[in-house]
Amino acid sequence: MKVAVVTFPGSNCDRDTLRALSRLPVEAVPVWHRDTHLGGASAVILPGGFAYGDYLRAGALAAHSPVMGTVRELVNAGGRVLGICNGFQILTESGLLPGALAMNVSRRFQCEWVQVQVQECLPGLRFAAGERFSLPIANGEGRYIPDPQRPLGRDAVAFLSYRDGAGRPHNPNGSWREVAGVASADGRVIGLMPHPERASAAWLGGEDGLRFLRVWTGGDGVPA
Amino acid sequence: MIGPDTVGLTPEEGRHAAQLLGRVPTALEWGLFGALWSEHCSYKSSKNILAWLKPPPGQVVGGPGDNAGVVRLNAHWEVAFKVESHNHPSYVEPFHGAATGVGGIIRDVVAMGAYPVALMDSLRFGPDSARLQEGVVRGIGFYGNAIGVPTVGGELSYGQAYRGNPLVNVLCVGVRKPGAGISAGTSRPGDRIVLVGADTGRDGIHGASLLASRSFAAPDAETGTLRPAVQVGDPFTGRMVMEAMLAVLQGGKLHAMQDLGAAGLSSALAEMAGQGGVGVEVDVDRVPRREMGMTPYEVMLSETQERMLLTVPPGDLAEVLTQLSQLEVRASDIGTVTADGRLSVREAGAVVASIPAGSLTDGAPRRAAPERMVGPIRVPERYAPSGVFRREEALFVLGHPECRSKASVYHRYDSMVQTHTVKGPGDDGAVLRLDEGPDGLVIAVDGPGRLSACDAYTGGARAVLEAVVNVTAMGGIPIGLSDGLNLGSPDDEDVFRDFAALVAGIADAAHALQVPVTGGNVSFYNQTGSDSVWPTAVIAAVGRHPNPEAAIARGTLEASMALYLLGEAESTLSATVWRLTLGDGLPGPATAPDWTRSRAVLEALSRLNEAGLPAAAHDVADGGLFVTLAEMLLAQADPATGLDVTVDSDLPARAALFNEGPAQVVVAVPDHREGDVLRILASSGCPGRRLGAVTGSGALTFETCEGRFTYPREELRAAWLPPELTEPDAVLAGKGDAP
Amino acid sequence: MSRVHIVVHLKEGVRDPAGEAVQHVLRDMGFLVEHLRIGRHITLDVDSAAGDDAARLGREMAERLLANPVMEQFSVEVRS
Amino acid sequence: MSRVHIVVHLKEGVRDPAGEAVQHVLRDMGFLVEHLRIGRHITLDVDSAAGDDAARLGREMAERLLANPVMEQFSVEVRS
Ligand SMILES: Nc1ncnc2c1ncn2[C@@H]1O[C@H](COP(=O)(O)OP(=O)(O)O)[C@@H](O)[C@H]1O
Ligand SMILES: [Mg+2]
Repeated sequence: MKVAVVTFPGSNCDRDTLRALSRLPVEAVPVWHRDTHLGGASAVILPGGFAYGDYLRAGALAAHSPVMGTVRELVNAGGRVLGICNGFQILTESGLLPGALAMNVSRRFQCEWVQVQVQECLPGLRFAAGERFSLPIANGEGRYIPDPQRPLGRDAVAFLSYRDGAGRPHNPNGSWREVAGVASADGRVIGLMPHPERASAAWLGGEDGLRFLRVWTGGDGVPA
Repeated sequence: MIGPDTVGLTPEEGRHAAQLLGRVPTALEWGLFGALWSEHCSYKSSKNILAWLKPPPGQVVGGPGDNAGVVRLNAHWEVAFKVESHNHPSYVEPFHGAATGVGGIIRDVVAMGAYPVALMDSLRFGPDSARLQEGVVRGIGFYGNAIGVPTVGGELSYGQAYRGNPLVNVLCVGVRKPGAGISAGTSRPGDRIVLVGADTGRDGIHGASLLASRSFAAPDAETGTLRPAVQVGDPFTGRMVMEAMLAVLQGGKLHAMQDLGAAGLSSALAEMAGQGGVGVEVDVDRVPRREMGMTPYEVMLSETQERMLLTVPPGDLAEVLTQLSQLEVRASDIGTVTADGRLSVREAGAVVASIPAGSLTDGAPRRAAPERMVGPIRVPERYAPSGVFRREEALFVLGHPECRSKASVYHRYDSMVQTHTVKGPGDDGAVLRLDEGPDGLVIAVDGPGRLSACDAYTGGARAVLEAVVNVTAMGGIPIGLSDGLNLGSPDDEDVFRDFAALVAGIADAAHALQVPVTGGNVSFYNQTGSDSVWPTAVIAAVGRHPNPEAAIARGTLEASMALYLLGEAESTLSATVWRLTLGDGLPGPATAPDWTRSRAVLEALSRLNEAGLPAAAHDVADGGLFVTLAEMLLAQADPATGLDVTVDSDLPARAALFNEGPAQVVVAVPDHREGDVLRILASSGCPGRRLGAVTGSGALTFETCEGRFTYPREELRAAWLPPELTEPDAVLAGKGDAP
Repeated sequence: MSRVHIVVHLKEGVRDPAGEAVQHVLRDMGFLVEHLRIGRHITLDVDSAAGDDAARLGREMAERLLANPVMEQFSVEVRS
Repeated sequence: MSRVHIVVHLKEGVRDPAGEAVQHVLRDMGFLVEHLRIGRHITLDVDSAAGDDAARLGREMAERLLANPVMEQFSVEVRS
């Protein structure tokens, strides 16, 4: 499998994501936001960071980058896209996922470890309902707000939700229904606020993120 | 009329400048002399004293004098790092002042050709500065988080002395491949000079020469009149420029690189020329502007952020400009490197300034260094406070602003971006794993201003010792130091003497511990009226970690482990946090380090590390042994973990629990290795003893000569975690927070 | 040249944490304010002689970029 | 109840990186805009019958909290 990782001006988790992918049996290629081809990749990651400084609204300016047209075409052709943190914001801003991400109710940037749980299985991917991942978040605008015109449950689902250590619902930032990630119903477009690439080695604090990426790239969820 | 007085020069300096030129300087030339001969740019008061810090030959790759110091980590990496202050701008505008401080030190590291991998920030505020602190913390997060360099630690401390003079010091650490470096002084005549980054506006003109080189006599009125336009931090452009500079450097076409900081183009060009023994000639008309009608004076002195300078051989200019434009950063060819050794400025074809570059840099007037002095060293009294220890005192110390958890601050910084962070904020220092080679980096900053309150020499020495102990406790082998020095007005004889003593203390400590000082920063005029800050040395220590993936820090404690104290408790409570809880704001003198004993402790610690013995290690600092052990306990995931220790029975309970004597470290080691521990202590000549054991009681228990005291984990936690902040932290000032 | 002012606010019903905090501080300071909301005020110049035209452009920019219809509403005003 | 609108903008000459970035993208999208600046628009209600009074309160709040005098300027408008 070949995965493209897009660098927007101001992305800062692009290299981290490439490095995490290098620990999986996939080929990963970097792509610049002005590129209009994805180097033959069948899946693409929009990484975390502050594209265009998150000026105006997080993800709003990057949603107009030339590469986003190509990403849309890829999805229409059956490819997959994963938006991580800023990438998730870019996906909602460009309408590829419903809803919006607003300022955390704490009014603060929050960098900490959280637990998330899979709420819905997605076609074609071996995420198990109820499966949990321990992952870092690092964002100031991570509060999910649903779109009344495109409610979740139709063409898109509340894929991941925040949980506390004991598996009870937990809400670090005021997200609607503890939503931590959203996916299109067909599983082709996924966005999540936590950073799987930051949990890709034991010495980084855990490997759940690597497991997440392994499942997303078509593998299974069995720990390596 | 522009003359010596309007640019901050004394009449005597004015005469000297005119003499150097052999004529009356033009308006622009006055501006250049004023900026470059300012305290902030020229180090005129400090340079001769800073010479005491010069490292012995061979210990550093690049020492003081460059944009950042450089030491060798191993065959794969060199480390560039430096501490810089942004105190005055942060007082005037906390959010952008702090943000631009972060941006500025990052560019210094980039200018050495190193990729920035970590930041730490050291902050000092008055006791009731919630709003100022909020602005500064927000500003640091705003810039560091967005530019994508993790903030892996720092310090937050308070004191009456910082009330009108907050300190904001930032450390940036970068790595580069050996041989891949660059510096400011390697241009060749004929090279083109390229200005990269943001368009120039009227930002911060005179920031360096006036704002940071004077006292705040009447802060509001004065800062109000001295400030044309506040510098705004733009981490987005900052990141674009940083990435672009390091990318073009890889192409191998660049001759020299220099960041634009204080005094903007004028200082950057003078440095390039002065250090390289060449001349520079720029055409101000070719500098892209943000505003209409800017004079050459304004263009040359603007402190607009997010700009860098390059020099390129003319044949490679087109290629470099093309690459920069593909990377979507602005770049303009603004002039030529010449052989005449002068800094010349042209406007509309005419030369409007031409000054021998060396006279702007090395030629700046300098204050003579006093005798290298170490005293008077004030010795603290032996244990004095009378009365018996009350158990609540310990909770009071643990919850004191100096000791309590700083998590509510550091959780607002991205400490994980770049995915190198093995140990981040919340430990004695940070450990980073690098992509290549076996070794990791250990980083710590310490600036115990309180220990300088009575005696700057001791304070400087203790700051170095504490930073080195922290690096060693994290498993590192110290390889370099950088120092940020923050004082009042050097025109005040007492302050100047403190400065000399502070530097002497640092120099002696660096010598005693065999770690080179590679650079740093001096910030004077942290003074309002006669209120001056404590002479505060913020010391950054960088170390090599031979096994970063296994870094231990506070570790995981198990009931099969014993606790040892390396070093010796002392009997005074002078200069401790316990002393501060008396509430008079006077810490009293601190104990100067005993170097023989300090070296023995460090030696024992590193040999324990080499033998892989410690399962956890934590030094004794703010709050004494009590706080050290409470923090170790609270860091445990398992709520059942307990610690049961017996303190030095020769000391009153209070002294035993709260003394902050130098060079004490607690380590936890599997019980069955006791023999190995004692052997290493003995052969290192390190005093030390078994303190007690890890238990399953879920509590911290002390056996003292005044009885046995037990603190359940929940009680400790409640004292240590600050109350949820409800102060006006939603101040609108500053951007990046409106949705 | 026409100067266009575009004001963007969170929709009624979307929580505005910054606004809430500021209102709280103002009340602490003795200002009895209510319903405080913080939005963005964007000013820009467009090269359009006719005011109508400028307003149309302003709306278009707001719809396509400056406001997010999921959580925000906007208004446009032109002054020449 | 009077509704007070407080508009806070960066002073002339103070760099507005967010405004620059937005203008850049709008131009990429084909909108030829200039001098784009982003400020804050704060709306709030005060319990004051007289408009004058509300305006005075608005100015006071702006001076004391809502605007940062070091780098921002503001204007106040009251609609009842
Ligand atoms: N306290 C100090 N200790 C050691 N070196 C210092 C100290 N202060 C300044 N220096 C050195 O003096 C030089 C000039 O410092 P500075 O003007 O702060 O550099 P820059 O303008 O690049 O930020 C640097 O090489 C710096 O390392
Ligand atoms: Mg520099």
